Amino acid sequence: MLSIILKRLTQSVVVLFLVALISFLIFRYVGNPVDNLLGQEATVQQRAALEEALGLNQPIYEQYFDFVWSALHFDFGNSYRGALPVAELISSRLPATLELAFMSALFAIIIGIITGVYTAIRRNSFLSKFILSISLIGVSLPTFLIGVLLIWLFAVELKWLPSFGRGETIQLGWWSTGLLTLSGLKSLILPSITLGLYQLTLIMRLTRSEMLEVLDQDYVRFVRALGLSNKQVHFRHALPNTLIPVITIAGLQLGSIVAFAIVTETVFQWPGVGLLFINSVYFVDIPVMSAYLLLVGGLFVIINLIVDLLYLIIDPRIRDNQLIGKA
Amino acid sequence: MKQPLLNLNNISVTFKTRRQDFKAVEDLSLTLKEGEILGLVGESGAGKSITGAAILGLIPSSGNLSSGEISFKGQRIDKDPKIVRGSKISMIFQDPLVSLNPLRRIGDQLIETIQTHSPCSRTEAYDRAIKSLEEVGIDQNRFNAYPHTFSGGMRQRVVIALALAPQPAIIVADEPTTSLDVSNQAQILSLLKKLCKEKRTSVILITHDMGVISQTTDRVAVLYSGKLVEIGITQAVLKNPRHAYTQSLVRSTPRIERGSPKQPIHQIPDSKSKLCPDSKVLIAEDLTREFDLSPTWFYHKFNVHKQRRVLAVDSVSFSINKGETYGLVGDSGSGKSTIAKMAVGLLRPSSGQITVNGENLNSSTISHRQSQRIRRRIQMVFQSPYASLNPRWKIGSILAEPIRVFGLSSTKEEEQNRVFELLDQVGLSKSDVEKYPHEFSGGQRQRISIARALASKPEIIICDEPTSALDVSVQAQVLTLLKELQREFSLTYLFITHDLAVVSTMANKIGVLNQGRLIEEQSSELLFSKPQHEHTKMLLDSAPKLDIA
Amino acid sequence: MNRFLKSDFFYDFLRAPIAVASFVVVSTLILLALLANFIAPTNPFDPASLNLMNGFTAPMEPNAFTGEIFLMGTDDQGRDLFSAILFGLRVSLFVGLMAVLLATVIGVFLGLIAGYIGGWLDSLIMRLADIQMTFPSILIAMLIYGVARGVLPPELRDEMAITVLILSIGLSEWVSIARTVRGSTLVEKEKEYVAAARLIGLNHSRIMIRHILPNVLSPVLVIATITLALAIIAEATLSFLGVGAPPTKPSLGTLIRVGQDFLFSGEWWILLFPALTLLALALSVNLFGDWLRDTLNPRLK
Amino acid sequence: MIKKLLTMASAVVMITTPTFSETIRWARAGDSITLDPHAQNEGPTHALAHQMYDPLLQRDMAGAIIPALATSWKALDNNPNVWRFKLRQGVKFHDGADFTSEDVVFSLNRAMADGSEMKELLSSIKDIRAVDTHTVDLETHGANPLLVNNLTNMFIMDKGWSEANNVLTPHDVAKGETNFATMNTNGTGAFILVSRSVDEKTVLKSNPNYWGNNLYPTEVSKIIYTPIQSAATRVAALLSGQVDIIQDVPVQDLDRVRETNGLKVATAAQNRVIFFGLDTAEGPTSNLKVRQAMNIAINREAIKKVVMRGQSDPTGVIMPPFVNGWTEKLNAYPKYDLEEAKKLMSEAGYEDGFSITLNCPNDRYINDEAICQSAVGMMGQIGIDVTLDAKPKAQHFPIAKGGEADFYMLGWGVPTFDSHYIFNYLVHTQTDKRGSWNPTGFSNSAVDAMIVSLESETDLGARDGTIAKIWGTVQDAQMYLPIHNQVLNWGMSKNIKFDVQPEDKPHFQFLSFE
Repeated sequence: MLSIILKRLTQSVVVLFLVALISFLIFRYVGNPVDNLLGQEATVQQRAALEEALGLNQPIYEQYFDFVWSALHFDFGNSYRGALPVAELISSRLPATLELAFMSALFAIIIGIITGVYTAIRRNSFLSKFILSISLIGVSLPTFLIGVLLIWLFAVELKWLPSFGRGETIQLGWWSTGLLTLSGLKSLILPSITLGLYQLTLIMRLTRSEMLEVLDQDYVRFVRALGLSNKQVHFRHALPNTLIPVITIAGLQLGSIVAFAIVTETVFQWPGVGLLFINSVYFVDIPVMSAYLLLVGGLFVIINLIVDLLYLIIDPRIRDNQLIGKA
Repeated sequence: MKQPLLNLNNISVTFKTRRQDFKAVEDLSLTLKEGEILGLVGESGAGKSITGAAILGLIPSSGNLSSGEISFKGQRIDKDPKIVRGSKISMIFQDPLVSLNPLRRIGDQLIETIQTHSPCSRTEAYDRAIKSLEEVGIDQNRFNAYPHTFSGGMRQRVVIALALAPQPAIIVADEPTTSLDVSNQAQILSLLKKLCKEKRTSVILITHDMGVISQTTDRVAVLYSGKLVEIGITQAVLKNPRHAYTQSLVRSTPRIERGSPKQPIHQIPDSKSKLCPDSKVLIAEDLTREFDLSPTWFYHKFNVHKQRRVLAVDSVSFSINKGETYGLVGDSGSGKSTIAKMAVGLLRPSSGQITVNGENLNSSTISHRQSQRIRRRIQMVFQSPYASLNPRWKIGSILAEPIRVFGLSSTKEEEQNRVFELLDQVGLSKSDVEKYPHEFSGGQRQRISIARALASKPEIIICDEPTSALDVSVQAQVLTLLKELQREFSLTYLFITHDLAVVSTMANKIGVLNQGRLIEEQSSELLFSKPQHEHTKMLLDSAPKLDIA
Repeated sequence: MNRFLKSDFFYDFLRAPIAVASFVVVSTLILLALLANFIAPTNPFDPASLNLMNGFTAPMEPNAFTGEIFLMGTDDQGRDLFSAILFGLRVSLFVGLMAVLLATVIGVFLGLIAGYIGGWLDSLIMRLADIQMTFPSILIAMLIYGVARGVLPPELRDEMAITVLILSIGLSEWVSIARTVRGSTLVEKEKEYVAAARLIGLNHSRIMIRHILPNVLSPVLVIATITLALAIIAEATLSFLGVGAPPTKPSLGTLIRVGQDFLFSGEWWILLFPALTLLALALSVNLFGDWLRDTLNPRLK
Repeated sequence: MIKKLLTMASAVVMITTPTFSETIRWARAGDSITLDPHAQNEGPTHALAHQMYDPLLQRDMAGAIIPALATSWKALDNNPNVWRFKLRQGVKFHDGADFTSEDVVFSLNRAMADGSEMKELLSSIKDIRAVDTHTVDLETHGANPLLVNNLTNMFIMDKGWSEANNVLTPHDVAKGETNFATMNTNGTGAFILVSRSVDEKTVLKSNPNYWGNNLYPTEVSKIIYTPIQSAATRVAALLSGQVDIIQDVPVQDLDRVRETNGLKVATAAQNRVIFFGLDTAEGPTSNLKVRQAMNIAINREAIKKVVMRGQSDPTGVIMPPFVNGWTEKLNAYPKYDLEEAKKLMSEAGYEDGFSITLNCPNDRYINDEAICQSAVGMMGQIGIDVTLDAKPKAQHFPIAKGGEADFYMLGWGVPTFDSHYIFNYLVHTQTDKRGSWNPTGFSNSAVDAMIVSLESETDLGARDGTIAKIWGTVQDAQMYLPIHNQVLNWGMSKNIKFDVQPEDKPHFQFLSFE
């Protein structure tokens, strides 16, 4: 038990270091910071001075460790625009993205599992076939188009829901939440759907196939033979076993949701880190770019870790080191 | 007379397959009396399991009960089998390892089952659960344990406890012991028998093993390709089977003859005459193999927690003379297969060595040419007729590969002819070279893998459970084939099996393995007449015997 | 071939209307893309051939100034939408297929190695996969694009855009394939036919390629199909973010990006036709992949 | 960040003030780059600054110059080189500090410091003197009759505040510098900064002590300014009534907005000209014939009709009609003539054309990318193979300015309404004081001299003569290919009474409700 956690932790650290390396390289080599800070016409002395100042003349590995070290202190330097320290900038934008990601994940997981289970149990009913086909449309159109169409329908034509932004937000310390105001919640609906649709389809199909597989297992047939009601069979025996793999994927998805939020946030002018990243790309705001990468990497690793720990809680076999090294 | 407990009246089960429907069970009629144990015997595909499933209405979704009716105490149940499931009729499946929900404590599963059928307080259910666990001989302090913490035999006990918990009138046991070791098998069968006699519970015992039938059942029904060919009192049927199929079934079942060293069936008389005692072709000297079960390389590197090591093979020594068949018997996990792997160089011994004509395949100094020379001499026939042939390869290329690798043919047609020759030797036709494995039956596939083993003209062939996955009739044919080949090419066999009966018909000399140790080595006559070691005796006793008194 | 026609696979295919339909749609679209030069009335990639006055011509209506008529109308640059869609389809398909090819090659290779050799190499590759998962295609694309933009001269940018798309999508989709291949390799390598191959002394690479590889490919086929749809969508998304195909050589995605600007203003066709084409393509690929999965995975049949 | 978490734990819940009916929700494509009023000379940046800072004098919504912090100004009779400004009494900065002449002296000097983008506007100034607490003298090198025109975006900061927060000089955006003033303000303007988060939302509240409170409507009590990059989303926001006014309605959506009830579109010719710049120093474009060919190969009508939906005013000179020096004749653009263009190309020895990259912004001007795309087509027709490289403005401007580009798009507004402003930036040889936006390599010492002379020419007649002369050379040199003057389209809700300001800079104190 402990050993697994240890193992996962060490792995996570390794991953994080590599992610840090990548974002460091970007920081260092995508558009040389010196050229960014000084104009082309800068003199050699100026360049040298600046390199000195930025510590760019040190051996590369030292620079890397400096980078990691300051990253550990949430110090990513200053954004080239907006004056703020990057950490501050990101932490001010993070709530928006996290709330969006959370809501769309919730939407995707709940609906996904329900429909998935339904289509598995009633696998031959017309409705499930219908759901299955429809759900594919969700993954057959680019997110931004879905977003724009939703805006067009619900904001412009029907005027039911806001077309952009977070609406009224409430400050809880540094965390600004849109979950506590009506307009905030209303503004969440369209982006969450846009962002969650893809994951929804994914989770639904996964749940379905896993459920079908589990329903095929001997132990399910056995409890049937023992005369347990369908309800018991499906929900007390089949479902838990189904959910294990679903949780992993869903968890991993959550990580990528944050990254995929980039598109949704651009479409809905959602003031989150995704929008921040896009603009930092447009403005070649490298500190923000690399910090964002670290953030996404970090989030992903953490989520990964949580999923693994969830495993331990749910599955007794893993608790007793039965199946280690799952793919 | 009073009406039977269960009555199957002309039932047929039809499955939809791609091209056409096929009847897995056809116009089958059976009756089950109260408290009796009825055996359903037949080979794979005979429809015995389907019949069992049909009784509880658990036929896989692609099939259905196309005609006939099933009634329990005169009441139709085939329309709505739910009313009897568990409460009146319960079922036991073949593989205990997958019959229990891995995420639920066995106690919960018991209580759930009990409460489903007899509404009672949890404490009440708890007491009954404890009781039923005790009945099957499981300590009540395991009540909250998860299934994966039990051994196969113990799990099957739990399964039985679960099946009996609602006190059903009938239990359908589908191959309940096939996946267990002989020792466990005997215990489970007697336990099942005992409990059912106590509780006056009738049993439908589905099995392919005539031994099990003869030892456990009161009556036996013989199925052949979905039809009932014979039914009657077990002893009577076994003594003078009327139907031709039953006769072949009884005949081809290998038996262990204790006492008088009589020639087992199909024994080729002169197969032992060629023995020349001093020419030892395969020699194992304190062969030892240790396995490290600690999960991943990560642990080796950082020793996060104690490494789990097991001795699979513990200083085993034996030798095989040219032309002889040496049988290795033992339960699963006794190390038989590990020895086989080391013999052909698929595994390296942790210590000790195994040599072929004095050459050690596992020695680190050996060159590729040398090792190839040894490999050519020693080949292997595997257990699974399905996994041992690459499904994507045509038979032709499967057989040609060793010929090419060992450079045994200079030209294409030479190779081609050799392949035909091999096919002919194992009784297959030339035309089969163009076919793929899935187009053959289990027996034929085993023939193919024998042909593959022969391709390099080896001197030694290691047979690892070559027939354990086959039906008895087929098994007999394959065994006979092996014998004929042995005589024809004066082959040496290392014959590995868990089935004492089979080994008794094959081997001249037998070694008994238990937990990696070679506990007894005897000529087959002696071993079966006067076994020395306790474990050997136990094995002999618990092996299901087809005794026709 | 004959064997294929007799196979259960083909038998099932003929009896799955959705599969047949989607297959037909996909192959038609591919054909159209390939024959674009011959079918398309104009070459939308040649800016010199465009007449700006033809801009915003509605489908099958004569243009107010030039009187020309276009099957699907024109976009804001006077580009014949029908031709633009055909050529855009070609770009999208090319990007998609290449990306999938790249992903498959990487995925199969790494998966096979990881599964067969195992040990630390396995762990390494799997961690690599984790890291990969950290950066979805969008991010990778923007990064590669950022780098490339820095190093490459602008003349190469158009070609670069496509290469970047292929690289970024391919590099981000290999994981799922690698995981699957690894999984099935772990199963296959324990099978006895592998042992049989080993005890006639075959070396590992040969066993991996000749024996195991053919047996782990069918799930790859499924994933590759799904990935194709994914890649095509990803391409569209990236174009939306401005790191996709350039507006002078538009892909379906670029056309949609442009079209959505005219969603409110009544020039519906500029968005509708490219969007429908993309939908048809991706949806059919998905449906087909879906059917493949169910067919090649007998457990679910 | 750790600290934040801690504070969060012990946080008091505070709710952002609810919106009143007088709240104006204002959206446009781009955000202001910085709040430092001197660091950038760019439309959106000044537009926001105007709400919080005041210049000495400003343009009203019609474009006429009116007093702001200065109540009167005139050149001294005895010395035409000195302009005297009488400052408004009793004005207070947002932080309560009094507005005095030394603030003016400080601010103007600050605007001339390194890193300032406003310095060209003040290049003629020699000295700034405080006469008394509410009088300031500006001395120029030679008389500058039009000096005041350069001051309409020259914002006045509080000296004390600037010293206290160490923002004595503007931060150089190009170098990625920032300072306290980039996120904080202390002006005398009609609105006070409440909160700002870049690219997200900037909230302003009305200034109770605003000096203009009884001069102007000042009905707006609160401004919520949101940049919305995606055009579709921006229009959707207006159509769905989530914002009250958007500055840049995509031309294709004008009708839709007009037809939506509760909404209206206000239109006005903008004081901004859109054009292409060419490298005259090297490459094919250094050949005059090539530049002329390119000029007549541009089909300006087509661009107006199709790309701009009629919402533009094609021109033949890089000067909006508002500007002193503008004439019908200059404005007349050459006939679109492919044959002639091809002929010129072959005369120049490029009958098989050549390849060139067109650098173009994609988020700055109205349909900028679309215009460039059509240009690619038009150039293609005379054999020039153009690679379009469209980028966000932040990436485009350094290139356009830095002289790396051979062929680039630029738009130019003329806040001074005088040709000199154009010459000083776009025509004068590129030096550190002048010609900062002239990367074309065009350099003519005679012209440079004339440009400088404009600053001190008091005889307006003679001055206009010089202007005409310079325009002559510019038109002949053909280093710029004019396209059109932009037309501004503001979409807003019907109940707003607000004129479109020709500089595209709304001054919300002028806004009133119906």
